[in-house]
Amino acid sequence: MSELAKGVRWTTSHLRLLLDQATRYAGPSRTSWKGYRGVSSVSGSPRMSSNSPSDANAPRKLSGAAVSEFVKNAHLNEADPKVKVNRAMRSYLERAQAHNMFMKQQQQDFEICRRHLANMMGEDVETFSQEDIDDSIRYLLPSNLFSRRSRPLMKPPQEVFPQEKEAQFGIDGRPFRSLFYTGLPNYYQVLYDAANWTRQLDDLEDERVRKGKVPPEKQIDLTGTAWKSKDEMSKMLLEKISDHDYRRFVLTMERLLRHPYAYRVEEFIKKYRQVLIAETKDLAPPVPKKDDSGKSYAESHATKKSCHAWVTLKQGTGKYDINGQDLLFFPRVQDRTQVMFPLQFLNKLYDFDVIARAEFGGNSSKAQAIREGISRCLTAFVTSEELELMRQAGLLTHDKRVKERKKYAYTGARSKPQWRKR
Amino acid sequence: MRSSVSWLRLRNTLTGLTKIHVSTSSRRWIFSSGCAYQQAQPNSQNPVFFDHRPAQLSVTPLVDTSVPAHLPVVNAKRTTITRPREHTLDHEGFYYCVPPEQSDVIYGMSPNSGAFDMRHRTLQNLRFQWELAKESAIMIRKPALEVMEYVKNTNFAHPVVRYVIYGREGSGRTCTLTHLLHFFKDEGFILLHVPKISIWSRRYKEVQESKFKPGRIDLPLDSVEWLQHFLLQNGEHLRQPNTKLVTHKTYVWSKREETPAGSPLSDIIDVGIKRARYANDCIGVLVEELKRIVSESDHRVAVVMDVANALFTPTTIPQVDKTTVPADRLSLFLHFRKTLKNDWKNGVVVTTIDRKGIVDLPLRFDGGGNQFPRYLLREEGWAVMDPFIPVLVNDYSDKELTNCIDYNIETRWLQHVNAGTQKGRDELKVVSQNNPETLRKLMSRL
Amino acid sequence: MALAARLSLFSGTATSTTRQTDWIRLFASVPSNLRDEAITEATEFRTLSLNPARKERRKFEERSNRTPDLLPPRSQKMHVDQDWTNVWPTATSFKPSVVPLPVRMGFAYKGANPDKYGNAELMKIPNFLHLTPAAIKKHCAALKKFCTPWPEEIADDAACDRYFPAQVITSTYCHSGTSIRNSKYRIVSYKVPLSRLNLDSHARDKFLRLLGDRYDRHTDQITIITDRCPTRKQNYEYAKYLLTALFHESKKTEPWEHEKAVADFERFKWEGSPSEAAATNTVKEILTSSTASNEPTSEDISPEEVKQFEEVQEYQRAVSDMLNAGEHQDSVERYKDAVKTMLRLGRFS
Amino acid sequence: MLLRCVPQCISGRVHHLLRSTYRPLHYGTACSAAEAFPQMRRSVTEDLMRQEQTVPSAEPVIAPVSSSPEDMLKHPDYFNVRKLFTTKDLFQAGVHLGHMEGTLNDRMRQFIFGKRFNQLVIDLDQTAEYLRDALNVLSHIVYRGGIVLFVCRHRQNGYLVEQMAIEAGEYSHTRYWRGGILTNSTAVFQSVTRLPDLLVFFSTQNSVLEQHLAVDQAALMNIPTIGIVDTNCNPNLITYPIPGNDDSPATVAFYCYLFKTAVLNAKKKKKEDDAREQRAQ
Repeated sequence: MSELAKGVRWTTSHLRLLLDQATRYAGPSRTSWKGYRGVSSVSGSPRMSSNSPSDANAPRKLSGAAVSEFVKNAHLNEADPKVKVNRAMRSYLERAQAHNMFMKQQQQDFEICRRHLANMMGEDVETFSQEDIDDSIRYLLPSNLFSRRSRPLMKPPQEVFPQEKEAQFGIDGRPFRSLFYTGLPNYYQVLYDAANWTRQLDDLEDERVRKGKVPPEKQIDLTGTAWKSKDEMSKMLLEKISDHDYRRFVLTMERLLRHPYAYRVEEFIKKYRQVLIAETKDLAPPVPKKDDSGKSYAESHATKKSCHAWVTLKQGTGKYDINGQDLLFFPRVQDRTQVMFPLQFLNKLYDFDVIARAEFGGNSSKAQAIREGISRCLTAFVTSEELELMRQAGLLTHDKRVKERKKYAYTGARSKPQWRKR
Repeated sequence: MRSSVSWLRLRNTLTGLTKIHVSTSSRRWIFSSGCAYQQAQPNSQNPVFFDHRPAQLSVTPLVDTSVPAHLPVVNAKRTTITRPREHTLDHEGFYYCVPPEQSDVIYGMSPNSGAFDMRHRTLQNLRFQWELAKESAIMIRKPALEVMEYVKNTNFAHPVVRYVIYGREGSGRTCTLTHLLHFFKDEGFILLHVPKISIWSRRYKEVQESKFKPGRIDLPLDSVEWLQHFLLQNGEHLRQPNTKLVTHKTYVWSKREETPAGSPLSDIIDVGIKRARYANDCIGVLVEELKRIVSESDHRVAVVMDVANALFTPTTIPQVDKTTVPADRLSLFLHFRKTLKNDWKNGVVVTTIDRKGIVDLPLRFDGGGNQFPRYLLREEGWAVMDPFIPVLVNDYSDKELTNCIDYNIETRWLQHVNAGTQKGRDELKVVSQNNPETLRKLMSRL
Repeated sequence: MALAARLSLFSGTATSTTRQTDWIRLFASVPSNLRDEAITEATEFRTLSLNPARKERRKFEERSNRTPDLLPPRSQKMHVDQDWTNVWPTATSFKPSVVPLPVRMGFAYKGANPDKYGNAELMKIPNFLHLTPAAIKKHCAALKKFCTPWPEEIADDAACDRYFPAQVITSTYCHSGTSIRNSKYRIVSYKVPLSRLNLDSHARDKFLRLLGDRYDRHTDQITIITDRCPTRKQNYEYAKYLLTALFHESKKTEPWEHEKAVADFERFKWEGSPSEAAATNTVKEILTSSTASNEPTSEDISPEEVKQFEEVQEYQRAVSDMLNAGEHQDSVERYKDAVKTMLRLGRFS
Repeated sequence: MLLRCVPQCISGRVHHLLRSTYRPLHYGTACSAAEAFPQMRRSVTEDLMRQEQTVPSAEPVIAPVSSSPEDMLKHPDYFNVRKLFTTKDLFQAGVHLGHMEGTLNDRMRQFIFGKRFNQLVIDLDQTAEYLRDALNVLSHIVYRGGIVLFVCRHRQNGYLVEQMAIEAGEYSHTRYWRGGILTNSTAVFQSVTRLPDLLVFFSTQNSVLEQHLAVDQAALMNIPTIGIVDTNCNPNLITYPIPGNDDSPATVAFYCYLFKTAVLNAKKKKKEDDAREQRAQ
């Protein structure tokens, strides 16, 4: 039981001591909460609005600016006997202190243990870095668990123990956010902002209509973007958002987007959009090699389901050698088409010879694995425009689907045994 | 989600020639009725495509008044030379038409001709193609020319030369035989033609114990069919008034039935056709007598046999002890094996070999596997046939492929929008890998 | 009321002493000296609480749930410059109190990952705490005196193969389970090149027939894999026994070996083959029919003479080649040419 | 029963003092609105005079310069809330418009002035009294640093209320009310949290048929409430009910203006008083 809980009377100096501890051990705060500003003007043009929730959306951690502000206040009010610390704040400060004490202890222990490990591995303590620690643990306690984060690890306490939430209220216990009691202040702030902008744009439109002006043909360029997904929003707002909440968010934002003057709030809208198409991955095209006759060729390996295909694409005249046969190795037309497609797509049907070995799996798997292998090899010979075309056609996308396992009591993965009511 | 869409999209190729779901509308035009195309009179609006064809040929080209606008007007390369003897390597890849009067006799494609059922079962694809195009067009290809060249240079005083036509699945062995059949008929050979041996080992009609030699198995109905086929092909030789094709001894079929020595072979055939019970023995007599007669006379016999290696492989005919009849107990097989030996003269033996339809060979859908003669003929076949001349049938060359596609476009068998374009041709070439049968299957649904 | 009670719990040390004595008084099993002392401090009435009030029950529960005082983990007393190989000399399962490392294993959706105390996962996996670099160095130093110098004759792999043609392959993987013994441990593969056995043609043929698919014709290696005995040593000896038995068995010639039929031949034999007869007869027939057309060659030409013809010789070579080496396009073409020549057919251009 | 125990919070103290100081309001003793209502031609001064009559113990309108907390509470109108509006303003804002007669909650019958075309009309004289009372309580609580939470579940007016709360520097909740915000706050907010000292309902209904959950829960937690109660609402659990129209945006905007002004005035007053006190020291 900490000293605080034993009913010791609180003094200002005592508080300051606590706060010193709290601020010293908490990591650097990434943002500063400026607190609630009281009255703010909403009138005026939309661009002048000061209701910006930008600060609200940043992540918040234990201690940080709120506490430092409090320290400042405490300093101001040091002589004031009337200074009252709310129970909520007091409880928060206790937690912060306990946490920081704990972290300090853990930090000291970790340092000793690092020295122990360096000694065990016969390394120099001073240069024994975190990478060395990880290597040593991997050697001393090898584990092949599939989940990497389940394997043994030895990390500094800052990475092991989760950081605690920063206080959401001031010294007097008054929350900083007007929407605090809704439980999702950040999320509802976004909705409020969107509604605010919509109203202000409506006013603007009315004003323009009165003056007989037509809205300009300007539109926000939203090509290639979409609303942030539910998870993205959750991560951004640091709040757990339900499906229903997310639908409401999208509805609200769409309504704002449909406004003829929506281009004036482009900055606000763009904040909640994400780029749809990921940038072209760093495809590592196989390096073309030269064979004895001076023809260049590329090799690759591709898989589909349980099938493995090893493909060599050589400059030639359009011959196929698949497991020692030509393309008629595949009795079905679809499979032959699959294999042919990448070359046909780039109009290079007669530019290359294909030598492929495909093992395991069925015909269709083999064909698709070879198709993927040919596409990969082709990347070594094509221009960047062609590469982009291939990517968009899905030729460079690996089909990672696999057979679903059979379940007990079922006749297949999902199909149920025949049953008739008696 | 994006990627799954692309997988779906890949089902269709660029030209859309090869795809899984084929709309029935493309077929409807062909199979709309038994007699699909009304013959149109050529006029200025509908010029005759093949106006280079000599007028004396009664084969009329297909000209349809309702030609879709998107179809290109293409003329396949043809030759008007209808005598196979005059075909040379210059005509390789060209089409020529068998004159109908010969075609009916040799191939008997009309349902009224005898043994239609057997030919229907063996030469189905060819029949469809000829019926729909209203002409018996055959592509002139190298293996047939090669065999013809050898036959032309053969000294018929020597023992018969055996030819084994081999090649991979669907490369056109049977089509080579059809060309050669015309050649032999044109040269005046008596045709001993077996359309496909393997139907007797798998798809026989009726089975009975042999009366002639106990333990042997007869196929009476199949034998009757074959005799009818033989009669159809060689009627002119057999029905000649002063024919030399006569028996040299008396054959007693039963107490009351016998064929005296010196009677024409057509009598034997008649006995077989009328009395199915004796049909098998009639074939045996026919083979023996023909071999004997032609060695001494100026008649020549061409033995043309498809899937000859089936003569040396087991059948699927069940026996009482739940085994199947081996090849050397099927009397039909034994009779026809005799024709393959080179103990006679004044003849020629042309056979093909095949993996398909062989009872104890695993069915391979990929068209692979060993296709070479020694492997398929096996020990027994090798002993009978050796030495023979293997003749390889290759897949289409690019020239032949182009002409084949042209012919199919010309006859409106191939109707796809992109079929005539270079991209479409390329796709057909790659997907079929120049294999004639695969190409035919591809085009049949486009 | 409840609040007051709660406050009194934390209101100072004086109350806690009385609390303890109150509690002790509840039970008769308390040592008598303590009980006496308690009685002296007590008020006049003592109540026998058969069904103690909730408050007192809770006190009891708190006491009973308290963890016993244990010695702190041994690792806390260790010096950071100690000799670890003495602390952990041999392979043993993970002990959290001895390992001075704050390792964690497993993961939690909330909070920190589970630590080493009472963590069964850490005990399941094998550890190499006894094989630290320092320990390995010690082992090597101890083993050094038993080592002999590498023989100079065996300079490279070729020399090694020459002097030691046999190759014994075993696997010594550790098994990640309750036992570190891997089931593959006892399996022995014995490899030796066939050419080093110095067999004659009969023995070689018989040896190969006995071996079946254990011979690789590309590398000329015999591979015998034995896994039927429970230990590696037994399997190794069994492999050696098998090789010896095969060797001696193949050198014998049994009476039934003379009953070999044509189908049992390894290679095609021209003499007496149907091909020979057919070729001879055909050529003879051709010659006979040619003589009919007034050519001087005789009918009584012998089969031996026919076989000496260049065409027939070429035919023989082509057939033997085709049947021995297997059919392929070239050999079939060669056969075709030979037959054409023999049958006097023209060349097709 | 709940009110019997003495609450420790600011609002509780204010609430109790006020309750004990003021005599209960005599419903119906206000001026006869029956005369005033149809015409509504009186001036502001007239209105003010009438109010002074109704509250005879009313002190001068100007607030005292300095007073102890006790004096402050005893003062009838320390924050001049009476001047904030007139009955006419109420009428013009449409506060008198009730619902159809069929939806009448029987407990609201006492506030009904009459009915027109089956629509109930609320007695604005009573409303004015209750509203002033409520504004006075609000001001006292705000003056002492209390937390005021404005609650409104009406979709159309939610934005107005939120905006007002932001401008007034107070708190609002116009969204779905998840259980436990008041009754289980430590778990909901994951730390010890200071609860609001006063709840102001712009509408006590959650939907047409259901009462807002926070009404019950505030009563459970002993948090005083001010609530606009329409003719279809139940005023029983509201500490300071204000009979009036709770639907129209114009009316809600009017309420917003009143509450906001009261809050800001109280805060301003506090600042002034503090400054004066410091100077005195």
